Order: sequence, then C-alpha cells, then structure tokens
Amino acid sequence: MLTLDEDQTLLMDSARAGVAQASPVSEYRRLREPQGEGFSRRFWATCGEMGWSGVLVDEAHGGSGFGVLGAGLLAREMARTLTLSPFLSTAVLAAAALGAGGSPAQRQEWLPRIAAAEAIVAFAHEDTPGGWPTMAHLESPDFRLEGEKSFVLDGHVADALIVSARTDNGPYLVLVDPKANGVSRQTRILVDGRRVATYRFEGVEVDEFAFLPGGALALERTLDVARAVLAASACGVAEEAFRRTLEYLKERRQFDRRIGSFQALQHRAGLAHIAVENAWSATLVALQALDSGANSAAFDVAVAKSKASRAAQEVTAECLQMHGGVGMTDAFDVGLYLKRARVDATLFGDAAFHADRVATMLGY
Amino acid sequence: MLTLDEDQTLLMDSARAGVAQASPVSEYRRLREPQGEGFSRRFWATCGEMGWSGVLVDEAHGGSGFGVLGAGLLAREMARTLTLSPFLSTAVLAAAALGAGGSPAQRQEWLPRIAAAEAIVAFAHEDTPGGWPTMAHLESPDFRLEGEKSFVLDGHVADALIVSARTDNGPYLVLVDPKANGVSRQTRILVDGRRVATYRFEGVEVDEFAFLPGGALALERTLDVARAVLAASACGVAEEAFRRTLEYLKERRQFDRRIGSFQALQHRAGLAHIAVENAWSATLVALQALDSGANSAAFDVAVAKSKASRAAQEVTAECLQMHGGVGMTDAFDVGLYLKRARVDATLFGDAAFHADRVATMLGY
Amino acid sequence: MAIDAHEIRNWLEAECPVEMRAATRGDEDVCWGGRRWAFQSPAQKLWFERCLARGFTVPTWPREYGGAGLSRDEADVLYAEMRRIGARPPLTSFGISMLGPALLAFGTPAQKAEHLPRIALGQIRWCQGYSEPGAGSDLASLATRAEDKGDHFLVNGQKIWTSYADKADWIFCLVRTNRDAKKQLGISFVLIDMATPGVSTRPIVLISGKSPFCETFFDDVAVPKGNLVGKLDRGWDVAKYLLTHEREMIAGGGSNLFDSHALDKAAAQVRPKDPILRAKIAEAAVDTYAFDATRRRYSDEVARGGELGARSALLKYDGAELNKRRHELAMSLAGADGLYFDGNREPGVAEGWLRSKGNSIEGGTSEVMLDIVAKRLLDLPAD
Amino acid sequence: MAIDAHEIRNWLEAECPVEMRAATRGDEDVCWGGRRWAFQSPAQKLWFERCLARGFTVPTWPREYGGAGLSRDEADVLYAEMRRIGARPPLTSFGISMLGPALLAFGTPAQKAEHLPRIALGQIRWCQGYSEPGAGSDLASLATRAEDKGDHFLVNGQKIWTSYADKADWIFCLVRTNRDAKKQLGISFVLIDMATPGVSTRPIVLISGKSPFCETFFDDVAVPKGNLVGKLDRGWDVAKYLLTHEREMIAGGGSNLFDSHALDKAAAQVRPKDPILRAKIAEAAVDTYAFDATRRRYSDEVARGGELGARSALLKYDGAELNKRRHELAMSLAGADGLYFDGNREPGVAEGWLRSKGNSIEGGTSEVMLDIVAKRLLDLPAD
Repeated sequence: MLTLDEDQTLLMDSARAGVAQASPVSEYRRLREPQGEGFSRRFWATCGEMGWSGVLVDEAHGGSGFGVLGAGLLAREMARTLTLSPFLSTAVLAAAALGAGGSPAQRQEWLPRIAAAEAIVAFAHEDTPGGWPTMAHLESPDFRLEGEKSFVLDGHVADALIVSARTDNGPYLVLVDPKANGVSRQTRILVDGRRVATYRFEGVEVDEFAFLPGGALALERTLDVARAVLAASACGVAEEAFRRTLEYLKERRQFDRRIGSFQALQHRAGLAHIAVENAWSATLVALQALDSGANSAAFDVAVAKSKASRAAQEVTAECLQMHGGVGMTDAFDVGLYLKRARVDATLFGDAAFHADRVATMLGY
Repeated sequence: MLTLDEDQTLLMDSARAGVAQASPVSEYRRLREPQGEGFSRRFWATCGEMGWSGVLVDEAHGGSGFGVLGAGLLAREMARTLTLSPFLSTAVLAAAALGAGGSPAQRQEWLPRIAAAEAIVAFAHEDTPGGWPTMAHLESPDFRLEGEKSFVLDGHVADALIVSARTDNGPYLVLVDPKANGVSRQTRILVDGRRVATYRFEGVEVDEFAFLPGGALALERTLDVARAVLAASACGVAEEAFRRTLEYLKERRQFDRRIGSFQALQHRAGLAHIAVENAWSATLVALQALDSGANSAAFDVAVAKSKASRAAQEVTAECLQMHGGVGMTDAFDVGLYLKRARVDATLFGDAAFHADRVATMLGY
Repeated sequence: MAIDAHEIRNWLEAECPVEMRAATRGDEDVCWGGRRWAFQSPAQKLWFERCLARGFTVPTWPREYGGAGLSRDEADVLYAEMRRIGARPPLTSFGISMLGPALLAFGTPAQKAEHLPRIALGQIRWCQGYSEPGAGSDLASLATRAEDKGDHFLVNGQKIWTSYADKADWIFCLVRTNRDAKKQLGISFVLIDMATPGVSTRPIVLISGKSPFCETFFDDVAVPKGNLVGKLDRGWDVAKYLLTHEREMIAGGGSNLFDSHALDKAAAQVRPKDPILRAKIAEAAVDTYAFDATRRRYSDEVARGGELGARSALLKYDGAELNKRRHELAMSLAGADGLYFDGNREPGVAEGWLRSKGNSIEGGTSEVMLDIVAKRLLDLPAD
Repeated sequence: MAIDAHEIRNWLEAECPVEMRAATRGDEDVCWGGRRWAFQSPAQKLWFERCLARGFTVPTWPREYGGAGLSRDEADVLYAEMRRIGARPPLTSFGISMLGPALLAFGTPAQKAEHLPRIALGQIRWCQGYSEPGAGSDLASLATRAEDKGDHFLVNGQKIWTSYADKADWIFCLVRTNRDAKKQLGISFVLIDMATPGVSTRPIVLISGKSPFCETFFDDVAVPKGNLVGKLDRGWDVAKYLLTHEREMIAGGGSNLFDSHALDKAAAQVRPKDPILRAKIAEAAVDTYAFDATRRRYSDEVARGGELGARSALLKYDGAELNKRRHELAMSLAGADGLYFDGNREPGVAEGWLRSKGNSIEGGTSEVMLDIVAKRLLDLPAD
C-alpha cells in the first residue's frame, strides 16, 4: 500500500511540529552565515532525543529503526524549514553504510553514538574531478589511503569519516579518523549555506579492521538510500515553497484582482501541484522498496531521484516567478527554497543522470 | 538582411494567391483519396506556367532561377493549402541534385523539362531499414545497381530517378530509368495522403554517363536544400493551422465567452506564435545561407530543420487541442495540418536527429 | 457471499478460454452485447456465458439484477485474479460502466428491474448523449429540449460524440426540461429507446479514419415520462455522479487509456539510435512511472477510506497528457515507417497517435481539468 | 557629419586602450560616471576622455548637448566597428539609455540644456523610480504622490527596484499628481535631485547576494515645478515612450541580457558526459539560434522602415526565458562544482544563475509580455 501506517503518520506529524518549532527558517538564516559551523548542535541534540538521528539504526543499537521510509519522512519535514543539521551525513549516509556493510564491532562502536547524536560521521565518496582517485593500497601489515574527495557533507566537523576507495578487490568503504596523519581538509560553503569539506588523503595508514566488510554492495545500498532520502528532501522543499506561493497568490493583488485568480497562473499552479504530487509518489515507492528489499529498488530510486530533482527545480523556479520582484530578494524566503532545491537535486546525481540510468536499466 | 526583397515578396504574394486558387484544401481532400495518383497533373502544369517548377533551374535551362529562398517561399505557400504535387521531388530534390552535381548533358536533358513541368524526376535516397544498402558495382563495361530505397516521393509516377548509391569512390548520385530491367516498385500512401514508392534494384545496368559527376558534395547539397525547403513547408503548415485556430478562438463561445478570451489559452497561443516566428526566422537564415554559399549553411540548415519540425508538430497539436472535439473530426481541416506537419517534420531527419547534428557541429 | 481467491483462481484456470487471456488488440476483440450483437468468436461466447452464469458480467451488482452481489473488496479479489491471467472482460458496455451505477443510485424500482438485468445479460447496448455542438466543455449550456406533453416528453435537438450510437439500442441523455431555470438547473436525465421514431444517427469520421462516434438527432421523439431518471430538472446531479464515477475508474486503473510500460517496451525493442530521442523517452518514462505511483497512491488512500474527490481531475489531466506524449514518442521511434497510412502498414502506430489526441478532450478537456485542480484542489480564487 | 568606417576603424585602433577591448566581467568594469565617480583604471579614464572629445559617449545626440550628432545608420557603423574590436562602451548610464531619449522627445529647451550635457559628460548619474511595493506589473496603480504647493511639488511615497539608487545623483520618477483621475491618467514624470532633503535609499539584498537595487523613500521632498517633464498628469506617455525604446534596444541586441553563444561554448568545453543533459543543451541551442534569427529579422525589418511595435514584448519574453534556461543548463553543466557559493569559488556560475531569475520579472514580467503578445499581436479578445 502506498500509504503511511499509523506509526509513520505519527512520526511525520511530530517531526513537522518539532522541526518547525526547533528549527524555523529564521534559524536557517542565522546558521547559513559564514562565520558559524553551519548547523546547530542544539538541534542535532534534539534529533538524538527525538530518535531522529537513529532512524536508520536498529533498536539493538539504540536506534528507533523506522527504516528508510522513516528517514525519508524526516528529511522531507526537515526540508520544509530548510533545516541545517548532520542528519543526511550521519543519520542517513553513515548509518546506512554501517548498517548495510559494517562489522559487528564497527556497528557497536558507531551506531549507538549516531543514534544518540553524540557523533558526527561523514561520508566521503565523490572523487574531486581532476584530482586523485581514492585508492587503498595494501602495504603490509597495513593499508595506505591516497586520494581526494569533494562534497563531504559535514566533513568540516566530522568525528569519523567513511571513505569509498578502490582496492584490488573492488570498491570498499573505509572508516578513517579525520585527525589521522596525512589527512587534510578544506571547508566550503554551498549555495544553500550547507557546509561540505574537500578531503585529501596522502599516505594515510588504515588497518584492516577499518574496512567495512560489506564491500561494493554496501556502497551501492548507501548511495541508493541517500538518493531516496534526498528525493524526499527535494519533495519537502518543493511542497513548502509551493504552499507558501499559493498563499501569496491568494493575497497579492495587481490589476484590482488577486493574482491567483488569473487563469494562466492557475493552470501553471495546477501543473506545479501535479509535479509535486508525482514526485512524492515516486519517492514513496522508492523508500518503501528500499525497506522491503524489492528487486525494483534501484530502478525505483533512479525514477524518484530524477523526478523529485526535476520537480523541485522547476517548481521552486515557478514559485519565484509567481512572487515577482520580491521573490528575487533575500528578505523573502522563496529564493532560499530555490537554492536548496538545486543542491538536493544535484547531490548524488541530478535529474538527467538518473533519467539516463532509468533508460539504461530499461534496456535502451 | 533577413528580409525579402521586392522580387521575393512578389513571388510569395503571387504564389499565395495562385495556390489558394488553383489548389485549395478541398482539392487536397479529393487528391488524397487512395484511388487516384495523389496529385493533380493540372496543378503541376500550372507550376510549369508560373515558373515554380523551375525555381531552382537557372535561366539558361529555362528556369526562373529564384534559388533556394524562392523554393522555400513556394513550399511554404503550397503547404498552407496542403498542396499535393511533385514540387518537392522534382523541382527541389531533382533540380538541386542536377544543378549541384549534374554533367552539362544531364542538365541539358532534364532541367528544361523540369522547368516546364514536363517531367517528374524522383529522388531515391533512404535505404530501406533491414533491406539491402544500395551499391553500384563496377562490372565492365557498365555498372550494376543493387539495393532497396524507401520513401521515394512521387516515385510512383517518376519519369526518371536519381538514386544515391555507394561506390568504391564514395557515394554517388545515379540517373536511373524506372522502366529499366531489374527495377521494381511498390506505391505506398503516407498519413498526409502523399504517395511514395519503395524501389528495388536488382542487377540494374547503368552506364558511366548515368553518374552525376558532383559525387558526395552534390548529395550533401541536395539533402541540405531539401531539408531547408521542408522546414519552410513545415512553417507554412504551422502558420496556417495557427491562423485558422486564432479565427476559431475568436468565434467559438463556451461559458458565455469567446474561448480566445481565456488567459490560459491566450498565453499558450502566445507561445505558439513565438514558436512559429522563430521557426520561420531560422528557416529564412538557412535558405539565405544556401543561396549565398555561406560556410555556416549546413549548421543553419540543421537548426532550421530541427526548429521548424518541432514547432510544426507542437503548434499543430496545440491547434487541434484548442479546437476541442471538432478538431478530432476529419470534417475539420486542423487535423489535416497535424498530419502534414508530422510528415514534413520526419522526412530527411526529424527534430531530434538535427538537434543531435547541431550539438555535434558545435563540438559537444 | 464471501469470495475465495483460491476458488476463483481455480475457476478461472478451468473456465477462461485461452483465447480470452490475450490483451484486446482493438474494438474487434471487445464483447459489447446488444440487440444486434454477434459474437466474434466461439471463445468470446463461451467466456461470456460462463461469466454470466456466475454474475461476473457485473460482479458488484445485486443478484436480483443479474450480478454476483460482491462487495468492492471482493470484486477487487476477482479483478486481481483476472488480471493475473490476463483475462478479458466478458462484457463491456456503457450500461455497465455508466448507466448501471446511475440507476442503482437514482433509479426507481421499476427502472432498475427493467434495465439492469438487460444490461447484465448483454441484451441491450447503451450509449451516452451529453455533448452538443454548442455545449462541449460548457456542457450546462446544452439546448436539446424535452417538452412536457402530459404522459410523455417530446424531445428535439442534437447530440454529438455519442460513442457507437449507430450500434446502440438505447441512449441515456441530458435534455433541457426548463428553459427559464439557470443553466445546470432545468436539465433532466432521460432514457430513450433508439428505435423510437425520430431518432437518427450519423457517424463522425475521425482524423484516424475510424468512426467510433456519432451525431445523434432527435426529431419530435416521444419519450414516456417513466424514462425520467432522478427528479425533473435535476439531471445534473445524476450526470455529476456519473462523471465522478468515471474519473474514479481512471484512478483505479480501470481505464485502458494509459499503459505505463508501452513506451519502455517499444524503446527497448528499437533502442533509439538518436540520443536526443532517447533522452526524451527517458524523461517520459520517469514521468510515467511517477504518475503511475500517484495513481496507485490515490487508489490506496481511497481503499483506506479516503475520498478521491477532485483529485480525479488531476489523474485525468496527467494520464491524458502522458498518453499523448507516449504516442508522439512512439511515432518518432517508428521514424518514417510510422508515416505509412494504408492497407499494408504495420498495425496502427499512426492510428494510435491520432486517436490519442482525443484523450485530452473527451471526458473533460485538459483545460477544464486544470481549472478544477486550481479551484478545488488548490483553492485559488475566482475573483 | 558623414562618418567614414575606415576612419573610425583607424581611430579605434589607435585610441581604444587594449584593456578596454575585453568583455566586461561585471559591474566593476562598467564606467557609470556621476558626482561620486572614481575611474577604476587609467585605461577606463583614458578611453572615456577620448570618446568624450568626439561626442562618442552619446553618438546620436545633437552636438550642442555633447553628442556627435550621428544618424542612426551612422551610429550603427560606429557600433559595428566597436563590436569588431570588442571595445567597451566608454560610458554607461540610465541617463544615456533612458532619460536622454525621453528628454529629447518631451523636455523643454531649459531641461535639455540643463540635463543632457551633464549626462553626456558623465557628471550626473541617474536612476529610475517607477515600481512601488504595491505597483509592480500593475504599474499604473502607483501611489507615490506629488502635491501641488504653488511653486513646487511635495513628494511623499516609496519606490522600489531603483537600480543603483544609492549611487545615483538624480532620479526620474513617476508620481501621482491627480488622485481623482483614473489610474494611468493623473500620473506625472518628474526629475528629483537625490540630494534634496527627505530622499533616502536602502539597498535590497538579492538572492544572488548582490545589491544592485534599492528602495527609495520620499519624505516631504520639495521638487521645483520646472522638473516636470511633459504635461502634468500625462507622465504615462513619457513612460510608455521610454518602455518602447527600452524593448527596442533589446531587439537591436543592445541588451547584454542574452548571449546566444555562451551555452555552446560552455558545452563544447565541458563536453557533457550525460547524454540527457547534452540533449537538453542541444535543444536549447536550436531554440537560441532560432530566437536570435527572429531578433535579427525584426531588427532588419525595422531598419527597412517597419515598426517593431508590440513585437518587442515577444522578444523580451523569449530572450528572458531563454536566458534563464541557459543559466539552468550552465548550472547543470557545472555539476556539484556549480554549487559552491563562497570566496573560493569559480567566478559566478551560481550568481549568474540566481541573477537570471530576475530576467522574466524586470522590465515587464513574462506574464505581462504574453498578455501583450496575445492581445496586441494576435488580437485575441478580452471579452
């Protein structure tokens, strides 16, 4: 059933209320400023208290175990107020990687701390274009990590890193201490105020227990979970921007009419609504498929990420246009949603990238 | 200057009046029926009298020498009433091929008869998918032609064929007598009532004087001329369908208003108008570039054929939708324009094909 | 009567002829019924009769009218099992899909007893008379009038877009019974035997070359007053109820308008060489899967007790537009071969394309659907 | 004075500093002039002064006002030669592009003598005060009022979207001088020295982080009656004349809104690996070249003596939409690298993208442009 059950509905409703209270858009405006850390440790603690940071952590490790659908619902709610927190990096990417591919010891070490929001674990995957591809070389008794990673979400404050690296046995995920010798980083700010780090690894020693046994499958699973949750976040961005725009259309008057009464805008609003509805439906399918382990999951995720990315970009752009001049000002919130949509749409593969994957999976 | 000079304006205006009188849409409805030849020999004779069939033929060979722009203007006017005639096959394709690549003897034999509309010369280029590629093998003292061609416009009534064939020296155009031994054909009807033939060549003997000396360059030139003229035809189709639709929007009443007063339809009509304007501008650039021999001609043609094809398909579909139910009936003309647009858009490369060429020519 | 999935599955395996388990290729495979009906194959007849015996031509109708008396959930079990083996509907008609539900909700006992069994048995084929040349999207401005002549109405006027009127036995119609009342008020819903003197039809040739629709003319047609369904002058209520029912069927996948896999299948077969065309198909595939997810989500929400409401307009809009887009791309995929339009051609790429253009007109235009989405779902003002 | 292309070419080669032959990278390369102006480079100053000496800051203005007195055709020769070597404009201002033409058409001899030379000499920088918070697309509903106080007007109200008001010396404004007259009537066009007591500005921070626009406030500002341009209550005529002039400049390629090759160049450099993105860029390229052909065609038709008229709205609409599309695709082409928005980033992909969103709002929204296309070019009814 493409519906939420009672627990899921409860999770969503409480998150909507809780996020709006703990992290409104005004808080986002404060946090995006370049001088700070780019997120609020207080809100991250709240995530721990509410069980949100442990959404993908099983109960045995102190999590709430709501699964990927739960993570998607939370991401969607957190997107509505443009929340900045390590939720995606730590509660989603790191927890998914450790859950899917971690050894018992690795899980025991990190999952309880993630669930309690006591650690920030970042996921370093994107090789810097033109930089060194990240490789782990076996030099007994230990391995040495070389390479450069970009767009490491919350990498600037990470207590630990999970790094994807090529080895002679295929791709592996490796736990790396960001303070280890040979690790250096640079913090960057994205257009939506989010912080990411570029990491360089030069001859970083890692022992064999740092490797996640799950290998390539764990990497693929982690990426798919992140894509589906980002799709959900993009849905939240688009839905909220559109909700606010509908309010504006019902208030703003020009030519002695409310502008929402102009048929051309009505039809375009109708199209935006349809795009938002379809994006959420596709995302719901993908989130459920990841939870149920359906064969179609990878395909469903590609559809969802492609659709939600495109819908979020197009709908937020429409929202800005419908606001007219004030939409161009930083004082109005609608432009903030446009920026967030672009970032959610781009990370882990944009609409075009995933549409191409869809075509390939369908055999053409 | 992207404007017409006096002679060109005169040609266009006289063609508009002449075509509307000699070949109105009612005539098209008669000619499309499967029992006839699919065109009117009387109208073709008119083309001869008016100098239209000789538009690409130089004055030395009895033509009017209006050039490619002239041919485009005529095709656009003829499209407005959905004229069926050998204009494209004979006056455009064959005349362009002979003009660009024919020997003096070949030109002397055929161009005056084309200018006078006394011969129908078809151009056979498209190898049947899955059929035999057309090859000309040298077997002294003569050549033998083998292969199968589809979509030979007016091939069912052709007095002569110009066939593209691969040889050991690259592609060549060859004049072939459709009554020669080893030539067989089948007539087919397209969705806009146009007749085409599928030709099969089995060991057809051709002597060396049948080859057009122009070789591959003549073939490319002929294709580009055909594409630009088809783009112009597509413009005429779209413009006329849209003109009729505007009239309908100003007459038809629903909900106690003329439907053309609904803002959503007004804006869509505005977009259709812009598409039509841009299609014609791009086509004009291409037609002029072919006449002036500009370096950019091949690129301009690809832009024009891509733009005009897409615009014609989209605009005629919009026109049908704006007509509502009656647009779906054969009794109304708007559906006829939808069909013609699809055929013009598809022949010699559709919008996607030429957009791909544009990207390739631009280096990406 | 409880229904048992296992029993149904066994019954279908045993009783549904193999020929009836293939997708319908077109009108020639549909069992329409009616006075002049001739089965198109022995298998079609056999399948019809076996279903009839169990009330499966109209599974949810009461048994007294020839149905099987199934609840909606029970019927869903049956439909799911039928889909599993690709079984064709034993009987298709506007009597089943449209008039029946209206009579069940608004009909008198006498009307139900007279008409429902004959629909269930496939004896009478119905058509719908709503649109008129001057009343398309603006249906409420219809002008066909029924004058009160004591024991009967005298009907005069013209309908258009009556599907298969030339093959139908009866027609259900919206007619104006009160010229003074405003638009929607003053319209009544009546049943007319097409054999009544003064009724005539003329097929409409479509751009696809087919003629599934007719114009239907009423020239001093006498209609007994007992053929009025619902209250006099309140036929709009009946029509609205039917329209909602129709759009809900689309939501439930009950419409064959939309095939979410057709484009993929075609693309995978042809493997478009043109990268731009491939890109367009890929985006259409994404949109199609996403739309299909919405259709299923709404359906599931309704199954859980929600209301579909005006969201049916959203589904109608998007389904129609995506289907048109699919056919445009199928034509492009076929390339020049798709242009053939004569006896020798491959089955129906061009016909399907031309037919699809009607999707965004019939059953409410895309423009009207977007108006509904804007006003009823988004609550945008009229001012 | 006839102009000689050869002579101009030689003069440019000799006199235009090499630094002034590179495309302007942003506001920091533009020579705006004004009371507080400081040249940004010696080359900028040199180029400005050399042009000034020949009247080339305002080539088409009469010589008495500091121009070169060139005809349109002569000026086109100059512009073509400047484009050939990529020469920057020596002076850019709203005084040149907007107020000047209005004064030439509507100003009194005294107004022309006072203001035009100071514009030509780059001494006074102007800004435009049209829009208000409650009067955007519906400009005629503006509320800033000018009360008649005998020898002066007393102006009160607020303007918005005044470009560089914080850097400007004077502002030309639309103000309401008659509250009883209907909308457009009752509006006047006045010139206000920004140094007058009661004038204040507040920069508006845009989503791109830049602040090229201000809010401008008028609090009991006394404006001499001699500063009224055109007739009292008929300022709308002046504004409309200016608007047409502005849109015609877009048609003539005078706007730097639109660069028809920028996307190609970027795509050829990056060579998008993603085939879907490549397809979208290819279609955008086709649309862009086609639009550019229309822009040139209209321009040629006007040069031949035609009227551009409402077609300027078509150009404004399509140019703005294509520019937005180009920036969306440029962002996609840049991928994640395009998301950086801090001091270290590559120059301005994201800024350009965010800035472009205003293209379809400023100078008349896309919605208003389409209304004009529908009503004035297509003659569709208002009903």
